Amino acid sequence: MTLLSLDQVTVAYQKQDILKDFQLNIEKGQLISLLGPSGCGKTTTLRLIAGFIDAKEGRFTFDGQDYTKVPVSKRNFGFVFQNYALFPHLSVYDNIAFGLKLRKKSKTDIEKRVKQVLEVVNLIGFENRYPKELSGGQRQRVAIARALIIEPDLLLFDEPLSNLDANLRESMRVEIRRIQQELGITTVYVSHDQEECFSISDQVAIMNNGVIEQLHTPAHIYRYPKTRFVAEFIGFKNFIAFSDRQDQGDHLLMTAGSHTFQVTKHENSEAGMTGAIRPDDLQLLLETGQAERPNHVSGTIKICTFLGRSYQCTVETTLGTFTVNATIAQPLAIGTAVTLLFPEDKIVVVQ
Amino acid sequence: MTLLSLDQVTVAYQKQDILKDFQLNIEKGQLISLLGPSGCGKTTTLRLIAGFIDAKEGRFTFDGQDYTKVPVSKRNFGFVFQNYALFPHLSVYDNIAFGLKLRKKSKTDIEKRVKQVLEVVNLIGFENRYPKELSGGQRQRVAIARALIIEPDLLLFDEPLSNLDANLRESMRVEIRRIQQELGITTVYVSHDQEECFSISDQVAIMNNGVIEQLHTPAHIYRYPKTRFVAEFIGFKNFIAFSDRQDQGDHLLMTAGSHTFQVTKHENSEAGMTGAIRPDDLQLLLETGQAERPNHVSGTIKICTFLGRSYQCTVETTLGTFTVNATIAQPLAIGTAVTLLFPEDKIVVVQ
Amino acid sequence: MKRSGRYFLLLPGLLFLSIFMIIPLVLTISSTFLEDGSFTIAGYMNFLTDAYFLDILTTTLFVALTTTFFCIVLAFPVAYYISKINGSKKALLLMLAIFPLLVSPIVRSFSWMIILGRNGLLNDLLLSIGIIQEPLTILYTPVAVAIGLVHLFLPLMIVTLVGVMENIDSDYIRAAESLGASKTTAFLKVMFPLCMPGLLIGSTLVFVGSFTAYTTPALLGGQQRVISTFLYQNAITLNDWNTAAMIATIMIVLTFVVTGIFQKIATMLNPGGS
Amino acid sequence: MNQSKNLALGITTFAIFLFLLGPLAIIFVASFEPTSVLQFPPTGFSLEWYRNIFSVSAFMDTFKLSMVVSLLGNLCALLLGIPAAYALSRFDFRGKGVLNALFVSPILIPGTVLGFTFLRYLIVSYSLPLEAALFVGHTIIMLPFIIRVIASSMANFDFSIEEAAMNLGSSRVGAFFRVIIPNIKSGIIAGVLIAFLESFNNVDISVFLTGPGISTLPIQMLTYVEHYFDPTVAAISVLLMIFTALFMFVIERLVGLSHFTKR
Amino acid sequence: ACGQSGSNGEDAPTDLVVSTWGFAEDFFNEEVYAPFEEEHNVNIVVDIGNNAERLNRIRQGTANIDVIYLSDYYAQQGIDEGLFAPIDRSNIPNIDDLYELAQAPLGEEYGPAYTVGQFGIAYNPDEVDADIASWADLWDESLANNITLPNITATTGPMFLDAASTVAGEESFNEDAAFAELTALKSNVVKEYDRTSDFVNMFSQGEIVAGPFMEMYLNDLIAAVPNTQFVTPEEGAYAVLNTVNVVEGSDNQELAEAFINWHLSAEVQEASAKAKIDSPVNQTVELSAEEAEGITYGEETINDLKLLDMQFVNEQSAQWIDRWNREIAN
Ligand SMILES: Nc1ncnc2c1ncn2[C@@H]1O[C@H](COP(=O)(O)OP(=O)(O)OP(=O)(O)O)[C@@H](O)[C@H]1O
Ligand SMILES: Nc1ncnc2c1ncn2[C@@H]1O[C@H](COP(=O)(O)OP(=O)(O)OP(=O)(O)O)[C@@H](O)[C@H]1O
Ligand SMILES: NCCCCNCCCN
Ligand SMILES: [Mg+2]
Ligand SMILES: [Mg+2]
Repeated sequence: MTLLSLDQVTVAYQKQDILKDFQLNIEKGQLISLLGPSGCGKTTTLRLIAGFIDAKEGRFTFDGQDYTKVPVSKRNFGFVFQNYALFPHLSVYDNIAFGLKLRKKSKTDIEKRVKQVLEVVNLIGFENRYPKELSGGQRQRVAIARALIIEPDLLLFDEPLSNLDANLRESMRVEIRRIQQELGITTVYVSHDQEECFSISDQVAIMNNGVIEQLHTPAHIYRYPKTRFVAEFIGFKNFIAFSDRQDQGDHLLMTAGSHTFQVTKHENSEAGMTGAIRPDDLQLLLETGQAERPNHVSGTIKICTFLGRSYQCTVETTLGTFTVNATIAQPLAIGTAVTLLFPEDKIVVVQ
Repeated sequence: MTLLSLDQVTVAYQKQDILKDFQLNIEKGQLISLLGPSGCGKTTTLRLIAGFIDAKEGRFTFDGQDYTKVPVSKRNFGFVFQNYALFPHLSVYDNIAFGLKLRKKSKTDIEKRVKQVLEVVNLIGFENRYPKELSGGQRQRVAIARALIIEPDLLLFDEPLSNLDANLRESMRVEIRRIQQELGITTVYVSHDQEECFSISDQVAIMNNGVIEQLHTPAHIYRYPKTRFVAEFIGFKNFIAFSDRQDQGDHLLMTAGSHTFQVTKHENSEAGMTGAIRPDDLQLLLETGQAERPNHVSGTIKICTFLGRSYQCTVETTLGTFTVNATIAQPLAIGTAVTLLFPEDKIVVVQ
Repeated sequence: MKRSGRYFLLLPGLLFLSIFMIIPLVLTISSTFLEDGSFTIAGYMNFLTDAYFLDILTTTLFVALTTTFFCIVLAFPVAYYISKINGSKKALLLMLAIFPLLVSPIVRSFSWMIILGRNGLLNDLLLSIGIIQEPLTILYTPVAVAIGLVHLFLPLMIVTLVGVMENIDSDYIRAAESLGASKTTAFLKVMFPLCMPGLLIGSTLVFVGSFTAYTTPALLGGQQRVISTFLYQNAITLNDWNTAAMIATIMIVLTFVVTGIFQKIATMLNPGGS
Repeated sequence: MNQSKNLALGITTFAIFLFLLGPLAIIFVASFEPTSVLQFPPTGFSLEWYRNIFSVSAFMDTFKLSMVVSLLGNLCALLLGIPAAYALSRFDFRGKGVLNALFVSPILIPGTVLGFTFLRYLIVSYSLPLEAALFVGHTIIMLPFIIRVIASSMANFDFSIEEAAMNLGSSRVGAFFRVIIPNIKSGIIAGVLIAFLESFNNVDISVFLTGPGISTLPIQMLTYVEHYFDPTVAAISVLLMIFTALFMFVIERLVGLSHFTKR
Repeated sequence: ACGQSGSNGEDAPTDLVVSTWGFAEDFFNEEVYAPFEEEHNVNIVVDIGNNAERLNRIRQGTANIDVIYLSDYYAQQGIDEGLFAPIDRSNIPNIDDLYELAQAPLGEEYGPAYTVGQFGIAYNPDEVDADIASWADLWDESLANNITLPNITATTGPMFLDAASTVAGEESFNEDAAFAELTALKSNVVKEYDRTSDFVNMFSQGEIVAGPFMEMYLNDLIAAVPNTQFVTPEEGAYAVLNTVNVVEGSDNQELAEAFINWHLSAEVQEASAKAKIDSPVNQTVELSAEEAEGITYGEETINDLKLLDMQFVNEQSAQWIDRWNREIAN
């Protein structure tokens, strides 16, 4: 069941359109992420949904009702701000109780529910602290608690983890997902961190320049980016510009220079003439002389840097420069001749 | 040849010691990273070397000379600040030329060298812009150029990339490494990003609480963390507390509960009783019933989240909970019985 | 919020200012351009070609600019020092810096008479330690006026400068030093230009204050007139409001010109600033 | 840090503070002079002139009026200034620069000119009673300080807490009172204080707006020194200093004085 | 003042607004205002300020002032501008007891002087080489950088200008000669003074040792410099007349006249003199030598005082101020 839909929405700051004919439908209970480069309009979308900004054109429907003109304070959406936006002059307790007090709940009711939600975010005992006396992660959780307690019909997260270090970030995202699923709250989650979005979402929308380029499950997007932009954004570092394309049943035969490539077909493969492959999927062969065979390209090492798990090597070929993550014991010397193997089920044809 | 050495240095803010009996030697021409959690004293070390703060005790020797009392302006060390600290009132040109002007170089000389260094950082054409008119990456490069142009005897970087997004970060660190090697400048690099430190450094120092816990090449540290802290910090998520240990030639035989583990020995394995293994190195076997064999532990799936490349699964066993990154096509249902294999060359015994 | 709401918030203040100040001021000023119902600038020409008036004007300007200059020079170290320290000492020093603002200018001038006079404390001191043989003549000279005015306005400048300096990242200074600048050079080449916004406000307050000061020049100055005396003479003693309004207009225009020049200088010294 | 440079800076600062506070100390000491001639060092110790303050009823009367005008004007300037400061620092809109300049202009116009214009229009043309004109005039000179100080306390303000409040069900006006005002409280206090001093010490505008039975303390002091040269005004200044020191002490206890610097 | 003039004097007292300088307020409250308020069921409201400020308030009509005290110089301006109501002398019988020069200094239609002061020279004999006896002595080289002058805008400014003309040897006032003479005096002048307190101030601090001075403030000088001498210059001292007038449009003309009459009464005049606040102009006041110390008293003294033609002074003042500014004050 579609809970929320943005229909042909246009948003502009001053004269410039930020979102243009924007389209988005969200199912009840789902967590959907908006992922995209800085400035693509993620926050704008969220703020539009929250009601902080008005659309120039288009309709915003929520639960079957037209919400376009409903004021912020009447929407009952929880918003977790990137910078938390905790009220500095109020204690943790009062921050969390803020929404309930406005709803004129009884004192005992408020106390009970604050206690419940404090348990959920694991902050029992912090009631009387002020925001500045909390660590980043604790603040974060207060912000989430404050949004949760009003039992929102929709939860909106704007890069809630961007200020945390890697470890805290990971544990927080597990927490958010847990709470969201436990309470079954439909959620829109904004981040520019790929891994974060992928690990937390039911659906991911990849945005570019005010437009959603692809909307699908994380695993699908990870494997089958639709466009070059999406591919590049999610870590496909290597691209091949094909000059010819032949459809051969369950696979495609692509040509680039004197090289041919066999590529497994999938639903996105319709129209594109660009091949994309991840550095992790590209294989580095130390044997040479295989360049004649399909999906093989010969080249020379330009530089190798240690990545931890593997070495990242830049390889120069006649089709351009490729980046490959190779699990090798020692870095290869600059100039070493190598062969790159492009596994057919790992090359993706994108638009 | 040791260029720089910190000998038994103690630094204190107010009454609290931040660095205590700190020891560090750096070879000429090397790039050494300081890596550690927030608040461990990385910046403090850098600021001490730069001369922004004084040591309470200990000696700082540089190039054979006692530098403990040499004022900042006489050290000729380049410092690249985390926040760039570009002079907002000066153009790119004047920012970069600042140090040379102080050295009373001739106008034509300055012009020539600014041009050279602008080429190095790839900013030709930006001379007349002001810092606020530059993107993050461009500012970064101006900051590097400004430090480079004085031909410093030592380059100090304080988390220079922390404000950039993943893509820019990666290209910048390649750039920094290239420049550093090209010019052969000894460099101390501070970051809390593991991958960054590993990919850029000749040596990595892992710091904890004002002390260097391990100092070695990136590959070595990656494989053989010395202490549990280091292991945890660089991504060993799984730990086993052994109850018994037997030395058997080139390997160790360790016991934990009813399980035995065969572990390849290496130089750090001396004293520890804790085993560590990365989620990537742990193997997830769907067969069960192998738990009797060494290095095998049976368990059940608690949760699986999609990571992109793989699924990260949490597995509950009698030895505790383990995290494993499994390359599987579909997430495993909660409760699925599985076996964990701990490859003997991947378990590390740490202190 | 709807756009119009923003103006609505400004409206009460705007109306108040317009009705009670702007309109009266515009009427006052415009009347000086009218003679028998037609436009004229003859009155202004008289002033601007009168060597005596120009002399008063330049003297006043000179005193005001000198005062501004010394306020800047003296406020900088104090503000720098205050912005560098922390806690209760900072609060105390700020308190002490603001304190003189609360003492009536008349009383402060009296004190300076006691200090600077022929038989004043300063002369006594200098004579007794033998630096001078004859008492210095300071009181009733422009020097005394400048001292009094600096004393009057220094707190404003200090407070304003502490405000900007607190927000200047000390990494700029460190960066300069790491590039080879001595503390003084770092201060002159980096700190000073970055203080421009505060300096601008401070200088404007001090300049306007000393340009229009009345009590202090009257009490500490000698025979030389300043422009506010002149304005007062015309308005109050001679009851010549038209002339007074002309002098006022010239003062306002000059104030705007000088603060505009301050702005220009600030932009020149800190072109990257906002 | 370089110790000797720091020391030099400390000494310079000390010397400048001596310059600032020395004259006040002289006034303090001289106010206890027993004879009717203010001099330093004093010839003895007497509280004669402090007694005189309370025996001349005009000092007390004008002190009261000064307090009333400065406080009421302050209140009015706050009511006008807070919304304006909020709009000027919260939003970007056309004409903001001009409006900014307009609200600061009372600082830039010579006091004598303002006073004379007020006399001519507020009293003569608008026929406002003297008290009302005095109050309006003081409100106008306080307004720029109120707006400046409060706007700058909002300059680095994170307005997302306002959105957060609305998101949690607060109206815009409600959000302003519930979360904006409490968080700029110290800015408001600083603004109020500075504006108060500006008004309480004002002479050049008040002198035009006083009349029968209506005068302010600084005007009364000026009138007094036209005819007397005894230490009474010094004594008044000392009392005001003590009064202010106590006041500042309280402010420091309440919000901390560093807020004064946020101009 | 208020609208309902004192018809039924029993209940609400009438407001009588008196504009005055603001010295000795306590004396006036107790000895002058209170008895009058009592007797006439009046509430006196005072307007305080210097001559110029208060005259301006009347000009602007911003205060409903009934009675105004002004020095003759400013009073003449008020008269010229029609700001004062003609008085009914029959309502002020005490005028007849005044010295002649105080009775109608600015014409029969307008108010009398309620006090007279002598404008002469004060000096510190300890610091002055030769005794000062004449205006001309102020030009003595030994006084270089040691005297002060009243500003031309002060009440006594024009008097000193007249004195300068006399020093220049002119029989009747000669403006050019006076200014030339003043220019020659500049090297002796430390600074001119706007208010008497400035003089007292400079004198007590030792910044000046002599200068033209109003005798009525002599006690203040003596408090600072006990040896202070006041002299009536050989060429003659000037009369400083402080007048009292009824303001045009006053609703309380009769009350105002009654008030003026009260201030001229021997009772008030004597009390003022004894308190050393104002020199008496009422001839019936008798003072002992001690009581007369520091005030201007005695028929002989008063009748010798020179008087300026205030109408002439007013006509010339703008020009004098301009010349003074340009030639003397720089
Ligand atoms: N108040 C504003 N006025 C004008 N343009 C704006 C304003 N706010 C945002 N923009 C522009 O709108 C575009 C979208 O902004 P938005 O904040 O939605 O980006 P985002 O996707 O959230 O980026 P980030 O990841 O950097 O937060 C950007 O190009 C931005 O410059
Ligand atoms: N000025 C100071 N006064 C008191 N303690 C300080 C000060 N500066 C830093 N510290 C403390 O010193 C310790 C080390 O700080 P340092 O800045 O060196 O950490 P870091 O390793 O650079 O951390 P991060 O990664 O967060 O930048 C921290 O615990 C910090 O709280
Ligand atoms: N000591 C009292 C002197 C009285 C002064 N009279 C006022 C005259 C103002 N010009
Ligand atoms: Mg955003
Ligand atoms: Mg740091």
